[in-house]
Amino acid sequence: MSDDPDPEFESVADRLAAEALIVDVDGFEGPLDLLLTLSRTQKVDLRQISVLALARQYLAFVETAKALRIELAADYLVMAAWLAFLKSRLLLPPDPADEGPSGEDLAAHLAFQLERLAAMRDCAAKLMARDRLGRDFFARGEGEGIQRIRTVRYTATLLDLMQGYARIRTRDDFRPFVMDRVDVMTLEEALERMRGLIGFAGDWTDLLSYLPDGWERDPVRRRSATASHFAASLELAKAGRIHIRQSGTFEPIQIRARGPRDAG
Amino acid sequence: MQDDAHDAPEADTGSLFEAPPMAEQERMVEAVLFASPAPVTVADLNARMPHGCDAAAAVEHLRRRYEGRGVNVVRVGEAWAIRTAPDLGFLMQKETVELRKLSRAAIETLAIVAYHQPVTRAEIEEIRGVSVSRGTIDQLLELEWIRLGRRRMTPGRPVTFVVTQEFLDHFGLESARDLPGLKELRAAGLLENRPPPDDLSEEGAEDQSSLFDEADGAEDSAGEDTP
Amino acid sequence: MQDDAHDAPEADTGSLFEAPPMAEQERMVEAVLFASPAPVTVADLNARMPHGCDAAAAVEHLRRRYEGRGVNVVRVGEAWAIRTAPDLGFLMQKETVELRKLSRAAIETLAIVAYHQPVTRAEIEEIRGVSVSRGTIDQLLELEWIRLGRRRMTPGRPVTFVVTQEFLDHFGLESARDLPGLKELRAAGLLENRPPPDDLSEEGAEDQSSLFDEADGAEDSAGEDTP
Repeated sequence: MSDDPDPEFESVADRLAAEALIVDVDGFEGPLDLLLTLSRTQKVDLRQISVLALARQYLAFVETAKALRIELAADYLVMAAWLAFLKSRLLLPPDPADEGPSGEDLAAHLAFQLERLAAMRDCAAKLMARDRLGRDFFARGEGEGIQRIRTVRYTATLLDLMQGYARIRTRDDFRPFVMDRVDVMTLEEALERMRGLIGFAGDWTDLLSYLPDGWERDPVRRRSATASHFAASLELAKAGRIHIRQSGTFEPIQIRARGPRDAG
Repeated sequence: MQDDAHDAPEADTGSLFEAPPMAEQERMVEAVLFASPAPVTVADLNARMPHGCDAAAAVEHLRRRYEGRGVNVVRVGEAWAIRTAPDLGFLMQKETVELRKLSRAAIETLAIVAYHQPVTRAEIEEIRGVSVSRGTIDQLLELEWIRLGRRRMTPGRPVTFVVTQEFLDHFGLESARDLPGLKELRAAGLLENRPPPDDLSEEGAEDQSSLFDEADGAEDSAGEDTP
Repeated sequence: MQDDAHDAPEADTGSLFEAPPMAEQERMVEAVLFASPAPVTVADLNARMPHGCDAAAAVEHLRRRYEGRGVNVVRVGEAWAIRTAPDLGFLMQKETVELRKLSRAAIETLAIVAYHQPVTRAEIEEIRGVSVSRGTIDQLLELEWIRLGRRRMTPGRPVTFVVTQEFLDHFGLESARDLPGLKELRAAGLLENRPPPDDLSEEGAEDQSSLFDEADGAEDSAGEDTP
């Protein structure tokens, strides 16, 4: 093919241009892209392009690549084979026996593809050059604005805040948790009491006798005080301060201070 | 429109409660559009506003009110949004987000989806003359600029791609029909899916007529009948 | 104001370039307030706008323009923002992604910071009567409702906490001084319990007066002289 008389491709400048393209072969997005770039050298509207000349340019490109021992991807070679076929169709008189499409039809389709690709490329550039969101024009900056406003209005959070503050500031006036706990005796309180009392108890004594005055009659207070004293006596037994015993289920629980005589 | 009936309220016995006056409806639309970073559809506006409101009319009033102002009411597909006027972008260096650099393949693929939608992967490859890598499509899907449309009713039932509302919003387009140069391209026959002459399948020729008819409805009703 | 001089431009030889007309400055302020993720101060507006602009005047024009509209230009601390008109809050209901209810401990801690700022952790614990968990403080810091103030000039140099502009913004307050005092809370029936009749101490009253003296200076000159 290189011996084709090719007036469009004779000049040294064109050959140099082709070699420059070769060097940039990785920069092409496939054979169609390369063809589109080659077609620009014709300096005509894509509608008037000479597909035959383009086919020659492409084939010369592939030849140069071979001469420079540059590996071309398979689709470039497939395109080269197809263009060689197209070139022969365009150059030879049509064979009436051939059922396939004419060389002109094939050439027209290739021209259409190139024009369409060029158009899409042009559109892509126009698209990217448009005013763009986040660069030229902007959306509402405060994405959470809605949520914030709603939170204020519907969870009445400012009210919560004021109530919260009111609660704290008035707590000292009423000491509400002291009021709440008036009928509760804690383990710590019971333990504190029993530690002081246990030294006086040399013999077995009913645990219930340790309940403080005023806690024996009211059932609620009695229950709380009994529970805390029982828990406290277990603590003291664990600490080795007392002995604890019960003669049977539901029998009184008795405790006794542990003294030196228990050593054995 | 609701305010046409304001001097004959007795005649309007259809609804139990009077719809708010149009000026009030306009305020409501204004509040909602201002509060939402993303575009809001007319349907969504109507659903939020009191019964009997006409959000479409209120939006139109509002759009006119904001003409020439620092922010504008813009249409994005079937939805509406408030956006700063493009000529004031220079004030906004602080808000500017770094736009992700797209590869040439991605940019071209995006343009092809926008102008040819709904379009199959094979068609994208046919137009570009090169295979489309998985990564390119993934990147555009991830940006939410394209999404899957209906399957093509051809052998293999290939998926198609269409552009999204985010795409329209990002590029300041009211609809896919407002893409630059679309009319010229169509007139020049460059949006046709013309099959190569040696390809004797009937596939291509029949779907090109439906190209933009489908695309029109694609934004909001895409693919609900796709199994 | 810049536009007062519009009929005598020769007289204004001070600046090389004419400042944009006030209508244009108003557009600029509108766009910036809309697009900014947080309220913008007049100083910041002036810094962004072309030389010779008068942002304060433009904001004032804009504020008046939005009076009675669906959104208003409101002052938040030292800054300005566009906010939904309070009567239209009901439209925003559906926007809410997640409503997080603050724990009682967090609300009380926040209230103490708001009323007593700048306040140390030890003081918060003293006022609440219980210890304040690290998590509670962290949560409030993360919400950006409180932030660290200056260190107290006392042994150990403890950090203090003050409320942020986001806090004011969220609770719709112009300043922490807008928080109602104890008397007002009581008058509004927010104090469920009546104080015991024997508690006629002046404590409450004096407490309250000092309360707001403290709060006054808190925003910008937090706590350097408070032992």
